[in-house]
Amino acid sequence: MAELQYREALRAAMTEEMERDENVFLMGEEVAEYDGAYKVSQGMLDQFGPKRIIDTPISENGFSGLGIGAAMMGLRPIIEFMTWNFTFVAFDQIVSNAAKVRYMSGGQLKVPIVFRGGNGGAGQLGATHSNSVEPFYANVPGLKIIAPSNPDDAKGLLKSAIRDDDPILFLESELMFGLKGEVSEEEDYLLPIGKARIAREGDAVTLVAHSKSYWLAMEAAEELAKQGVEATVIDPRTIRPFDFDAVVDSVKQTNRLVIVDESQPFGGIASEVAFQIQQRCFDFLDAPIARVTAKDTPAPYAKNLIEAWMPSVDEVIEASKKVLYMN
Amino acid sequence: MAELQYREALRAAMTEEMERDENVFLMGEEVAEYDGAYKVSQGMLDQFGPKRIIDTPISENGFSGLGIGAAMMGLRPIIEFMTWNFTFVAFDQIVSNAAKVRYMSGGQLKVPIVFRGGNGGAGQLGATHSNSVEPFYANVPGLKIIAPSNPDDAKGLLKSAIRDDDPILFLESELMFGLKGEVSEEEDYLLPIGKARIAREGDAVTLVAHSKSYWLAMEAAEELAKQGVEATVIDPRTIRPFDFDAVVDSVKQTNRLVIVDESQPFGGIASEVAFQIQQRCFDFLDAPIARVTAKDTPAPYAKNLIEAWMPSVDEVIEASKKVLYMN
Amino acid sequence: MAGSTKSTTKKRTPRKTTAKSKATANGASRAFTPEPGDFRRYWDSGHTHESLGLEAETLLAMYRSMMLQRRFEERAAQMYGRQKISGFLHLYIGQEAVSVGSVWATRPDDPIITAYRDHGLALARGMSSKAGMAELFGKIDGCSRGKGGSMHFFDVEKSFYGGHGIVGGQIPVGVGMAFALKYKETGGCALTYFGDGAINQGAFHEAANLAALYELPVLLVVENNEYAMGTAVHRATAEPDLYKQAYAYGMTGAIVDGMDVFEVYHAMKELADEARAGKPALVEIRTYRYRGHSMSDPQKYRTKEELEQKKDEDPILVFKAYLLENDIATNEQLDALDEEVKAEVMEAVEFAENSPFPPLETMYEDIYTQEDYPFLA
Amino acid sequence: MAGSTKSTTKKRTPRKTTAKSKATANGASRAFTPEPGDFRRYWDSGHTHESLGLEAETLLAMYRSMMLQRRFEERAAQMYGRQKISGFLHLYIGQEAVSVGSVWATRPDDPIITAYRDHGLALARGMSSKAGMAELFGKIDGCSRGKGGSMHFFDVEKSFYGGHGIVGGQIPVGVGMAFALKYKETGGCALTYFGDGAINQGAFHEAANLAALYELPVLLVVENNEYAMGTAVHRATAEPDLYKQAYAYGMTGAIVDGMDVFEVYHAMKELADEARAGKPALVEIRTYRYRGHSMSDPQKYRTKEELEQKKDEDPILVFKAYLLENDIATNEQLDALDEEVKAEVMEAVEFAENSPFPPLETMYEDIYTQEDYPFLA
Ligand SMILES: Cc1ncc(C[n+]2csc(CCOP(=O)(O)OP(=O)(O)O)c2C)c(N)n1
Ligand SMILES: Cc1ncc(C[n+]2csc(CCOP(=O)(O)OP(=O)(O)O)c2C)c(N)n1
Ligand SMILES: [Mg+2]
Ligand SMILES: [Mg+2]
Repeated sequence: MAELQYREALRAAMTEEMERDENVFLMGEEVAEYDGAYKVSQGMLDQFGPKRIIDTPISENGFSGLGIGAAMMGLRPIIEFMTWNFTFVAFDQIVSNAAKVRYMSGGQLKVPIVFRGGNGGAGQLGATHSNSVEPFYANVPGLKIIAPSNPDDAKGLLKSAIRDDDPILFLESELMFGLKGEVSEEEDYLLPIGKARIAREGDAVTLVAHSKSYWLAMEAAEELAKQGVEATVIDPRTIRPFDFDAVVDSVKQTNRLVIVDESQPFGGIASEVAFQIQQRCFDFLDAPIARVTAKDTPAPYAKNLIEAWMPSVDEVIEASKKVLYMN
Repeated sequence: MAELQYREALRAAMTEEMERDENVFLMGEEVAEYDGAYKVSQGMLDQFGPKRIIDTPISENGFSGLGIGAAMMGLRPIIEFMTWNFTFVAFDQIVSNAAKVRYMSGGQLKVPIVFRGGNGGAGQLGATHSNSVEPFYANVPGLKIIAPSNPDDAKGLLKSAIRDDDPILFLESELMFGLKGEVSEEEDYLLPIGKARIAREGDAVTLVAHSKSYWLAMEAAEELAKQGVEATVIDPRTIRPFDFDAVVDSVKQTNRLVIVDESQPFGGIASEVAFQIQQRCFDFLDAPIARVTAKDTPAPYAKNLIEAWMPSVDEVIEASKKVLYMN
Repeated sequence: MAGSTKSTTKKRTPRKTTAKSKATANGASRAFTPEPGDFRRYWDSGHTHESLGLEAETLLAMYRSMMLQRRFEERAAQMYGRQKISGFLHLYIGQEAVSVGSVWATRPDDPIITAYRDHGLALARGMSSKAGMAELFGKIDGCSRGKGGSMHFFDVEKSFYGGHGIVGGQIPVGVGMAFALKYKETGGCALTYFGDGAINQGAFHEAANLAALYELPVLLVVENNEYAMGTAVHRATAEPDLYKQAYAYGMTGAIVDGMDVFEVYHAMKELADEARAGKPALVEIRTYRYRGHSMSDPQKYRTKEELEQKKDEDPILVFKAYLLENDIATNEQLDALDEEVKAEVMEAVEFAENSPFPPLETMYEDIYTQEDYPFLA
Repeated sequence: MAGSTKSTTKKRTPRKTTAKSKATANGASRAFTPEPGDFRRYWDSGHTHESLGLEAETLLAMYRSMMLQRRFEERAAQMYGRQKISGFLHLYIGQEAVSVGSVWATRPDDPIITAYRDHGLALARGMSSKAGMAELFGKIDGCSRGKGGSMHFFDVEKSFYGGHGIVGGQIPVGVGMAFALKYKETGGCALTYFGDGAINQGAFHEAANLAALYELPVLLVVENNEYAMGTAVHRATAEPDLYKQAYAYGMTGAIVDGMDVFEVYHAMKELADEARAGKPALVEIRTYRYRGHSMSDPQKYRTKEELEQKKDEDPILVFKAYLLENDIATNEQLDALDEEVKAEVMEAVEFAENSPFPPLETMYEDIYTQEDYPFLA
């Protein structure tokens, strides 16, 4: 195992796959000469040259579509978005083309593309720059969505994503790029898309949380443990398809579920998980399913407001206690 | 009461409001000289002239933004989209600007705009032309979303929407434009935004369904009644804010809930309603909440496939029986 | 403006501009003319088949393709009336010189992508009329297994990449196909078609800039058939000479007579060869659609006179006259060819009629390549 | 190409084109030059304050505004270092001639909208430095109640409509403001600013076409500061002379020396007045940003020499030299003015420091006008 930052793990995944397959290329704003807005692609221009590490104009709709067309012709593009907020101008390409062209062609085409970049809140950036896009894209059949919470998953899942023949949205986090963690040094380290990871086992309550929220859940679980409450923490890792089975299995043991999801609440991931679990675990649930999400408002700028707006460890603890009827 | 088509009710609402307030104008593709792609605005160019009934190029992002800017300056635009499918190219304007500019300006601005057009499946149009956009937009605080199922609601709610000072997405349906119904002739007929309508009362099961799906629910309810099962049918009419109270009240009586929602399932309206109701009616539910939605695939073209893809009366009956443990 | 002769007045050193200006003085005319763009006109060039190097046999194949498109769509319209076909059906009738001129001028593996008015280009590129008609009927033997319908024809074996329903949405995708051709150094040229209405989409602008910036082998072909639904070009685009938009990207801009298959052929051949070398172009082909936008179009936006006058320019009639006048074919030969084409189309209808509806389980096929994707129930 | 002398060869009647072509014959040059566009150059015009009709007092107010912007941002950068300010902070330093030239050339109620690099225009238009600084600090007395931050300054009373974070997203909105002005017949002109990077967004293209098509009173002002983050213009835009894009919309295209406040003033005045009459323009102002894109920019994309050379063109220094050389102010006066401005900024910092954080309940305010909107818990 090697200790890598999250951004280094992503870079290692891209580098290995680009060395393996010359059809893989990386394109996006500032990915080449600037070494990446968040330095994920640092040094890659030097290694692979301008044919394969490509700076773009600020034309997300244009270069998303370009990537889709290139993928249709057999290349394997990695399209970096500076952040997922900026994909709202490329929404049509992702939803109408990447997701649907295989279906509409009756299976003649495939679109092996990875769209990646930072997602969710990233400090005091204001409402236009703090979106969690899961609720928008998870609804769309034809897409796969991955959101790793740590460097090891980031590497193993990005490598799998690049090799996958379906269009993949890969959600990272500006606030996690510097996060360090042990990463497998296995050659060709590939993690399965669509499989949750059970990070912690406990019989009192199940916490489900992906990406940054995973760390809130873990911290809350530690805190709860001090109070004698042992939580299971499940990191779904993949949002679409979602490993509902893992959650079902756990809830059948714990009978209680809290979902932590930084998205805004209406119709977010937490809602879907709740729907599935109440359906499949109806007789097992001892309390209503609870969720901890961003608040139902645009993201504010002020420090105190944005802190209150984001899900917090305290809220996770509180929600856990609520489903345990402890408060 | 007068009998009007759904499209005529919409036209009456727009006409009355334009007569009342000269700051109201209508803009969109083919709304003027062509009389509207679906004839909603028929004759309005003649009545109001080209200053207020305005044809646009096929530039949804451009003219959505134009409408937002005009609204920020005190006008009250009605922006017609030929269908909501085409708003994917205008997603950023709706989500980043219409929804957020009031917040980001600390309340200095308001955006009194109505975006309207046909939503959801409309026959054999294929995957790019059959989207239900509720799951995308309902997640966004700052927006209001209305989806009337009949001419009376269409008129009363569109008039209220045009007078409302917040940005409103008004979801109609190509397949309902010709639907006839009694419409109030009350002067200034305004219906409240955010209030559900109880269309039918029964104590066996609660059916929640908006827009076109409402009619499936009603037909299923009639059918169930023949089998001795009396359903309550709730038409929420507004999606954001959603009248959860009405559903809670009903489920406390019926103890069973089926949501019919033509959107694709993952994180759709049905998921959110299910989340809210399992939370607020946990001890009242006698069966898992069920939903009937479009299938989790892109929309196919072939007649038999698209029919199987859309929610159907049979599926609603089946789901109702399931929550009643009748099958 | 008050004169300024105060002698202490000093100006700082001027900065360079790239543009040459006419002499300027205080408040004097500052109008200037920057370098002109690279514009080409393919119109009234007096081409003959010989000047273009086209054999008689080739001409007849081209003519046959134009007829096939025409007859295929006439029959499709009829089948729509009989409710064998549903949804939107956009006919290409009148624009056949564009598809045929383009396809014959380029290589069979130059990828083609277009909008929803796609039957003509698909058939020109060699899609079987059977697969096309079966798709319209929504049958399993359709070119897209009955999943796409009229707007979403695909035949990847023939390098025909659809058939796209969102106006302008295929333009960046077409540029991406060109990117792949350059990346793989195939020498191919991506042919990206869209309508006059589509040029007003932001997608066009972004794609055109990317094409020019990366020097991609692509032709951005705008089929200007004078209307986007009911909106005439000048009512939608501030500068109705669409080819001029090339200037914004430092690209070649061409205007082509789209009712003359020879002009289209010549333009596409010449420009595609330049594109292969990294010089993409915006090609405005002026054409006309004789039918309504889709099947339910009252067509009040144009006069009968306009339509009648345009019918004199029918690219098929014009081409036919050329073939006859130049003794390339006799009337009898052409009639026989027409009969042959009609028979082919009738066969296609029969094929479509007899093809089964897609089995229900195919609804869940062709979405993911992953075989066991767990769809939500 | 083979000669074609066959006498029976006939061509059909040619169709008209709007473009005049050079004589064409079979295969001969078909290059042509369409009508030139309406291009203007505002550069090295030899303007003086007198030729522009500017009083000494006005010049000093303009100078003061430029200084205020400069000092405000220098202090903001310092406060960012002290973590009083967080998130993104994009400084306008170097571009002050654009804001001041524009604002003084236009009416106080001509609405202004711009991107996230918005402090300069906001202050020029009269936003109080206190409200601005408090916004950066995220305090309740900020111009956006602490909800917007640096990228989202708003002062609607001063007709300053933000401060927008999505590149290019404000351009259609600015055109919509112009639509409202025309609709209400106010005689106003909407001033819509964006960066050289933003011109590559589809939103620009759609908005520009709408502006020209509807003849709206708007200036589309691209502040070309040579870079979009680390990307030089020529690496992002195929035609690096951005003003040329006006041609695609049949619009006036202007290029303006943005380091010279007189050129900006003159251009904006003249073009705004034409815009008021329904003739919008694309105005490319060439300027330069001395600081990094935001606060964490290593700036490897330019050389120290380039930066140093550009500093010789500093619009404040150039203007100062003009004021001194033309005896409009003495060095002492200008120094005093600088001190005054610095004091104002220090007061703003103090004000911001002392202003309270927004109470938590304000999180749910200013979203809907509806008072009792039922937010999800
Ligand atoms: C983004 C988008 N907006 C609107 C539509 C509806 N629509 C379909 S075709 C069409 C007209 C397009 O005209 P043009 O590009 O000239 O192509 P033509 O139909 O003439 O071939 C419109 C408005 C759409 N499909 N996509
Ligand atoms: C749609 C979108 N894409 C990307 C970004 C990230 N981004 C912010 S500023 C910027 C550069 C913009 O450059 P330019 O338009 O030249 O303005 P300048 O910063 O020079 O003032 C980028 C890429 C964004 N905010 N929005
Ligand atoms: Mg057209
Ligand atoms: Mg810039």
